[in-house]
Amino acid sequence: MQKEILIAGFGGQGVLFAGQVLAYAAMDTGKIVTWIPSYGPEMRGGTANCTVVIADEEIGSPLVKNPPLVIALNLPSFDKYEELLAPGGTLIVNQSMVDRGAKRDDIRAVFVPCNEIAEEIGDRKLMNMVAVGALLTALPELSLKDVEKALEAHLPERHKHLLPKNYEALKRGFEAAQKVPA
Amino acid sequence: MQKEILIAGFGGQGVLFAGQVLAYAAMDTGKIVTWIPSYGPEMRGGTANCTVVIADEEIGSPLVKNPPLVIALNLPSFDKYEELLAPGGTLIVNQSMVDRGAKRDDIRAVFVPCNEIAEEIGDRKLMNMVAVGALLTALPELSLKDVEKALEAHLPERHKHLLPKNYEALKRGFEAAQKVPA
Amino acid sequence: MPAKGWIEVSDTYCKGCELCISACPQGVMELDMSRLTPRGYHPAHTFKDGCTGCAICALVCPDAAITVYREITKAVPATA
Amino acid sequence: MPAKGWIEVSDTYCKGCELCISACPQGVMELDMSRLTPRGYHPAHTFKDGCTGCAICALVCPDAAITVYREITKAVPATA
Amino acid sequence: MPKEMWKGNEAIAEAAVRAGLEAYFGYPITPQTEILEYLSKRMPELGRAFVQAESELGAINMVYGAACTGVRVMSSSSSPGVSLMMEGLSYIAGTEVPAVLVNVMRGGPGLGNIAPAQSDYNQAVHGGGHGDYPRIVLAPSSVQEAIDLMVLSFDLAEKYRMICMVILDGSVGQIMEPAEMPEMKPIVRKDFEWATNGAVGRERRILSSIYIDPPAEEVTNFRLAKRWQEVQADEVRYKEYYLDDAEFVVVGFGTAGRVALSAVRAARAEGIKVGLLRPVTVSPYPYQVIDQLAGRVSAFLVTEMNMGQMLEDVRLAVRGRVPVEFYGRTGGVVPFPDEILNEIRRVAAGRLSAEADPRVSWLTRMASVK
Amino acid sequence: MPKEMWKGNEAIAEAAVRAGLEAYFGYPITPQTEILEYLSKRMPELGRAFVQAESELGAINMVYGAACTGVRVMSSSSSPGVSLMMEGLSYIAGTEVPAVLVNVMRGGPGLGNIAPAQSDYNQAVHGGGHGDYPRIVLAPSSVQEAIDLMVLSFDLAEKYRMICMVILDGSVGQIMEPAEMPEMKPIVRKDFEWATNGAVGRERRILSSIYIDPPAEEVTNFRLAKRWQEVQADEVRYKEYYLDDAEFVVVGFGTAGRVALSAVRAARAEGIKVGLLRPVTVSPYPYQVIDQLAGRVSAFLVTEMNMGQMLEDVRLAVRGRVPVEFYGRTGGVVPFPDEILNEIRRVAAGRLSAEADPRVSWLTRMASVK
Amino acid sequence: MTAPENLVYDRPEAFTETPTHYCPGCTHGVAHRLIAEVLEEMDLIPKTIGVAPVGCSVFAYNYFDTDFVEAPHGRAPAMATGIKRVLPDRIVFTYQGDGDLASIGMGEIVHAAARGENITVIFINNANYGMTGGQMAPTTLPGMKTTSSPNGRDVETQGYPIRMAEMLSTLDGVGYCVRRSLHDPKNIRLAKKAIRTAFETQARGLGFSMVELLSTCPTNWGMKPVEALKFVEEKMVPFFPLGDYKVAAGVAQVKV
Amino acid sequence: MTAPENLVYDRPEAFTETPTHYCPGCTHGVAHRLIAEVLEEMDLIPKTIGVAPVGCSVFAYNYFDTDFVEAPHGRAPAMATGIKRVLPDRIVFTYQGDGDLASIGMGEIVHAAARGENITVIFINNANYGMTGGQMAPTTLPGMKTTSSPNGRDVETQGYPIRMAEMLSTLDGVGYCVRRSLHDPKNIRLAKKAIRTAFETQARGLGFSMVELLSTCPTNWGMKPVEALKFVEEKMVPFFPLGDYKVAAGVAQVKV
Ligand SMILES: Cc1ncc(C[n+]2csc(CCOP(=O)(O)OP(=O)(O)O)c2C)c(N)n1
Ligand SMILES: Cc1ncc(C[n+]2csc(CCOP(=O)(O)OP(=O)(O)O)c2C)c(N)n1
Ligand code: SF4
Ligand code: SF4
Ligand code: SF4
Ligand code: SF4
Repeated sequence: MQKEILIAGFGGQGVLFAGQVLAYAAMDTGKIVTWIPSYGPEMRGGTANCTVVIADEEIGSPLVKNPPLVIALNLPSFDKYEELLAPGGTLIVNQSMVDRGAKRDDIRAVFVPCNEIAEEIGDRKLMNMVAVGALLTALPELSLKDVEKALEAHLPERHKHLLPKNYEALKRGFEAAQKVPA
Repeated sequence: MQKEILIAGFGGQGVLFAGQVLAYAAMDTGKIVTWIPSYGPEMRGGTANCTVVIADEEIGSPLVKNPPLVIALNLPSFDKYEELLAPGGTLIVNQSMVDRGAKRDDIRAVFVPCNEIAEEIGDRKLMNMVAVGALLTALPELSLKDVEKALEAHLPERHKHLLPKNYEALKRGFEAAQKVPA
Repeated sequence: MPAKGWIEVSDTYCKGCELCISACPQGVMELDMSRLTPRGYHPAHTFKDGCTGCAICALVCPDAAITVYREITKAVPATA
Repeated sequence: MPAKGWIEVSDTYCKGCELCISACPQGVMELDMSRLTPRGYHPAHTFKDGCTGCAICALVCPDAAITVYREITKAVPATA
Repeated sequence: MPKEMWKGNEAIAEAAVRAGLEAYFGYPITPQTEILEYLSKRMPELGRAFVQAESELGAINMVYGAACTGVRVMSSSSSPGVSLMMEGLSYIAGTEVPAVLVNVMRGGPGLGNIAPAQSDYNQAVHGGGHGDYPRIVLAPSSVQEAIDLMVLSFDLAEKYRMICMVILDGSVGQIMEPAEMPEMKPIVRKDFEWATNGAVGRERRILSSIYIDPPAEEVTNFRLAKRWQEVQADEVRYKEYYLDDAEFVVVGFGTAGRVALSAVRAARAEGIKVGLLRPVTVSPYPYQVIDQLAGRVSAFLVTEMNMGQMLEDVRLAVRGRVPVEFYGRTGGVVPFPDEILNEIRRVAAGRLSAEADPRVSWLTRMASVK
Repeated sequence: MPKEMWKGNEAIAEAAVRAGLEAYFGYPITPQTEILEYLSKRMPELGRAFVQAESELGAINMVYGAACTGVRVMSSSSSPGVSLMMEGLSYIAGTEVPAVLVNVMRGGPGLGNIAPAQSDYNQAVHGGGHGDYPRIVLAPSSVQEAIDLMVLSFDLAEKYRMICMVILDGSVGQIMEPAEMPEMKPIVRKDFEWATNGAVGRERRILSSIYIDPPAEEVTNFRLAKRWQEVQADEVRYKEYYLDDAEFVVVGFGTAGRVALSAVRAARAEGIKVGLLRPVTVSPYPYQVIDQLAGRVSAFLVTEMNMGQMLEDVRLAVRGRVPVEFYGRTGGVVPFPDEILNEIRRVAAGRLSAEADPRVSWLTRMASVK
Repeated sequence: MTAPENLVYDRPEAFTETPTHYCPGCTHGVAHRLIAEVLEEMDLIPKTIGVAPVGCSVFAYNYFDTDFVEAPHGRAPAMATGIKRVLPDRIVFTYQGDGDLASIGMGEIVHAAARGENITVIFINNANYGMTGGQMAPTTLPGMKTTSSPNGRDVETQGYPIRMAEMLSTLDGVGYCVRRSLHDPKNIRLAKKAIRTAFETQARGLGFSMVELLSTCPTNWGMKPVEALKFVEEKMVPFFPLGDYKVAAGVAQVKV
Repeated sequence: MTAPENLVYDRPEAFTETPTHYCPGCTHGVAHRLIAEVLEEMDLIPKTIGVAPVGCSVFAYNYFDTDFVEAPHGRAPAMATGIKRVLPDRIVFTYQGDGDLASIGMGEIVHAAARGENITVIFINNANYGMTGGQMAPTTLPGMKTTSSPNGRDVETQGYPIRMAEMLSTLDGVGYCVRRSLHDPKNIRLAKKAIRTAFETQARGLGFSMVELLSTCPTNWGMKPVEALKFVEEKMVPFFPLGDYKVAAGVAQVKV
């Protein structure tokens, strides 16, 4: 088994942390995993992305050209990775920040209004967790519980009080994605 | 034809210049020549030597292990190069600064009291030229005249007035060497 | 009575850093939260009258985003 | 009357630089032109009486070649 | 110890600490700055020496000084910074004191960029500072390997009184993987018979790289060469994948080797009998294993994140017996498995380049890529 | 012009002046200091720029600056000093500006000594600074050749917008030989389309080695590689001696090559059919001629004043077809013709070393020498 | 109504169209603007060759409409020396950060100053290494937290800040050496005057000129741009006193 | 008659038997002797680690009976830092010439001083590069002829001499920084006091200490040793004024 997940968005949208949560969950459930960020020029700003590879044997390349699983948190990422997504792959799109539908029909695009959902929960920062929750519908290797456990185990103490809301964000995202017709 | 000459002595005995005079003479008489000094550690003092190679075709190594012609201006040089001299070679020894005769019998050792002769001429510095003169008895490729011409042509202007004494030193050295039984 | 002036803030250059706003002696500037520049910043603008064209905003702007005008024609060298 | 002293100049270290000679307040030192050290220098020595053991020669010697003695026993710290 | 998630650069720093690092001297440069930042906090905590030097030149000479006392010391930098250390490295090598240097390589030449690259291979393995001197060079491809090799680097440097470099490309420095840290080693100061740590109750010692008398310098060079022969005999390390029945072999180190592994697996899935050799020590280089392989396989495909540097070492080992092909990406570009898979297919199909120098046909192929 | 007696270092300096050198930046170091001292007098006389820099680091970056304006500029140093220039060289290469650097090599590693050596070959030809970059390296063996190659170096550097290094061992710098100087070239400032000399009446220009976007850096590396292929095609230079009927071949550059010539002549006198190949450009390296020779001769004997560096290039060209033997002296020791003659006799007698790496048997032979 | 005669201030000609990559509110931009204004006022644009450092201002060459080169980290003064020595009639300036100039480039700056190289140096002192993410610089204040002095700069082990303007002023080759700040309009005006004087010094061949500018790094200081200006005023100025540290006789004549 | 009680002065214990390689009359030897005397008087011989430079004093390690290392040209302060940081209870000193310290080693010395490294630096200012045959140094006097300033140092193109003691004294990390001379008995005594104070500064952990010593190079100056001393007195002292440039409060207490 090997699954590659690419998460992309603006810096500040919690792209890297979203990937790390998945990586921790994979590690804690005894899988082999890699997490690698795109590290930009020696200066500020711009878009960020990271790739998470989950497998049950030694992982070769931590990067893939055509990932089967993608989370696009903003329009530029949607534009870029819709093209690169592997045929038959799943693309979780943050509906709140894109104004168009999918162009390809050989992929499964799941539109989730992550910002809105996060704001409903009361913490706009959690939109990345909403997206992660949505992704889990396409990643049987990790359950909601696995990710919740990972958050609990690895969230820095000072953020522990945010756990309930994180759980909710994951759940809401998961449900929202399930509702979307396959 | 190729002849190698090694000249050795204390720094200050005019070792390097003696070699250069021979090199200039060789050049001016249309021969191919190399002159190479021993350049010591980045500090002062000690002994100096240089090797002159005269030939009529492209010269390979500018250094030889067993030179056929050597001028030893002091005892340490005599000790060292008597051993290294090629069998049948000629060793011009500055008698004024050595207190022993030759050990080997398969070489021709020519003892010339260079300091005394130079002092007779009235310039102790010229002892190196006396030795060069002596060497010429074993170097048919260069005549006294050749060397005199070279001195005339290449001695810096400010030293030109010393030419006559230089000529005399060469001549006296040459004669002294001739007197020595072969 | 003070001179009357006005400014233009370039959407290309403004990064919404607010330095001009805090420097404006007349307190007539603020960020325009109603719009984003192409590069994703809320640009500065004058939200009320009172700009004298003193050009202090331009003097402190790190991005040379502000052009300053004045009604009276004799241009005072602002930054020399 | 001045103290009486004497020096020993080491042949191993002396390089005949003459610094001690020019520094000696009593002018009792000179190079010994009659001999060469193993390393080929004319060493310094006292050529007449008058050394007071002031140790100034030792103080200026770059090669720590001079040992200084004095008849009176109480050693004056020469170089402190 | 249980596995924890570690970022490459921080894992390297912590592994060095656990291995008994007593002093770190460095200067910030992307993509290795996390090593320095991590140690700026960690070393003082433990009462060990940390200095952000004025430059890489300062850093390597602080390392040189500390190394002369016999403690475990290191520096880390990235390509341009490492270039500034070449004189110092040559002195350290000539003085025969142990020191560890990490180079998290970035795109070059010049200022280039900060993306992952492997284009300092020749500098680390062959050229570098002036004069002849052996140096051990380790090339990890994962966080766990980086940890293990960091610990090893200090042991090897000490054992052979040699420079031990650890070269990794930016992505090994930035990647996060679960990995196991070694136990914390207590600091035990070995009083090496050569260390200049103050002549208390013993003869004084001198450490220098001067041999003003050429024959003495030659003897030194021979001594180093002899020691290098021991290293070559005992310290070669590499990893083999699917070599038993391989008809041809891909060779790559670090990230390029890792990416190749994915490609090799994909090729195997297509029924192509290809194997992978991933050198772990690039100096000493696994010449022998390649020499043996050259006896039985039909071709080699060397893949690197540079213009073809390790390639020459493979060619030296193969000695023309079978074709050696090359595929590289450079300037900070990391190849995807598909690219290497395509090359594997090409070689499997027997479309080999004619020229003596495989770079020539590679460059033409790359041109058509653009 | 008539021949005059020139000392190697001074000849190099004067040749550079005649070739149109407009600026020299350097720092004293034996055995190259005469170049700096000569130019400290000569350049101001001619109203040209001379600066004794604060260090080799300063010097190479002054060269970098002046090179960006398109004038002919050089520096010179010796081994440790050259090691300090590695970052600068990599920047110059990455910026594609022409510059000339002379390395009068001395015994190493470290401070070593000041006697003649060839142990910076790998640094100059293969490793050196970080990143991939081609550089032209010329290796004169006599004063006349040093003069001719100095002049050539500026032309090549300019033509290919590349670093051109001239590497010689201390004895070529110190030797005196009759030699002919070229005419004094008048200074003509070419306004190169890339030179940053002030945007008067033209678009402004930028010179830098940054390509923050990896694909752009890769394109740059490919551009440099393409240019290097031209250099390889057009600029290889070497000298052949007695090769026509040679049964085996000695290969050596610089002084080692010239000492080998004496040995080869002596061997010929003994009836041994041996020839000599003396590479004049060591980068680009004459791979092709060696490749061809390997087809018809029975062995190669590589002789260097180092531990066996160019040796690898010969082995790459020979590709195992015939044995490649090695004989070196190092650390500042210059071999005498007799030593090489003995090696020639050994090879002629067919006593060849078994090992893949000829250094192994050489080291054993040297041990018995001591 | 917006006729040219109404124009009070416009973006300087010496700037290209390119927006800078600097973080919002970073006063690197102000320093750039002042240089651009001075080059324009002195009509030096075509005569000028700039030398960019390694640092946040590594891309400075994108913003000035003059020839530009980019130096290795710290070596800008050496490159500038190389250029000025072969093109003495050109105006050559370096733009350097405090890591670049005061740390790795210490040797080059001191010797360029000692040689009295006829170049102009604009020195941006923002008390840290911006580009690499906010490590300690030689100018980092005692006790100041950075990513490589996580517990605040401990002068006992990490040393004391270096006051470059004061130090370089001890050198005979220096014609003009001052420190200014960019934290408010008044100081920005004074900074511009100083930059003008520095270029005048070079134009008149009066030796080495340097203007040290106290500047902000909101991003790595973790402050809003406006707070960062306060930090400069309240924390940096007291430690790095503003003033003229050396004004050679000839330069004193220069009226700007 | 030569009983110990008669002994007024003897070769210091801290010296080895080896005669130095210095030219006759070179005051490098005097500097060595003073250091040896101080190490002996302070009983520091076993505790001390010396750092030799590249320069005529490259072989200094042959003469002192202490541990010694030999640094790359100019980098002695960095090596000393590396040693002192791991062996804080040891006494670490560098011995450097003016080419080594003031030219190529400028960055290292300034930063060692700025960091207040607790090391001692003995700085030999002989106005030229001795070992390599007398080239110009940063300390070469204006108009002075050297092999790389054959027409005499032209300050316009070759720059001005650097006064290191003055310059380093501007740094907060410096505990003790003075200039002395070796040209006559009185000054030699003062030099020794200063060297003693410098080592006391280190022993007490009072920060960076440096003693700059005006020294001769008879060989490359082309003078007799005695003339060379005159040159120091008449030409060098006026340009490099002797004196205490920085004596930190703590150091002022030290009585030697
Ligand atoms: C030789 C070398 N060392 C280190 C670096 C990494 N580096 C890039 S910028 C920089 C420091 C920049 O700080 P500063 O000079 O203060 O400028 P700022 O970014 O603060 O404006 C460093 C260390 C490099 N590029 N080259
Ligand atoms: C990197 C490097 N550059 C240059 C040299 C050559 N070199 C040896 S000593 C020296 C200068 C010595 O002068 P100084 O430091 O004044 O000491 P002195 O000999 O006068 O006592 C130089 C340039 C070197 N060994 N290494
Ligand atoms: S100062 Fe300039 S960039 Fe900042 S908000 Fe005002 S106009 Fe925009
Ligand atoms: S000072 Fe010392 S070395 Fe010089 S002459 Fe006197 S005793 Fe000899
Ligand atoms: S990091 Fe700091 S210095 Fe760099 S641009 Fe941003 S604010 Fe300015
Ligand atoms: S060259 Fe000068 S400094 Fe060096 S030992 Fe001789 S006199 Fe002393």
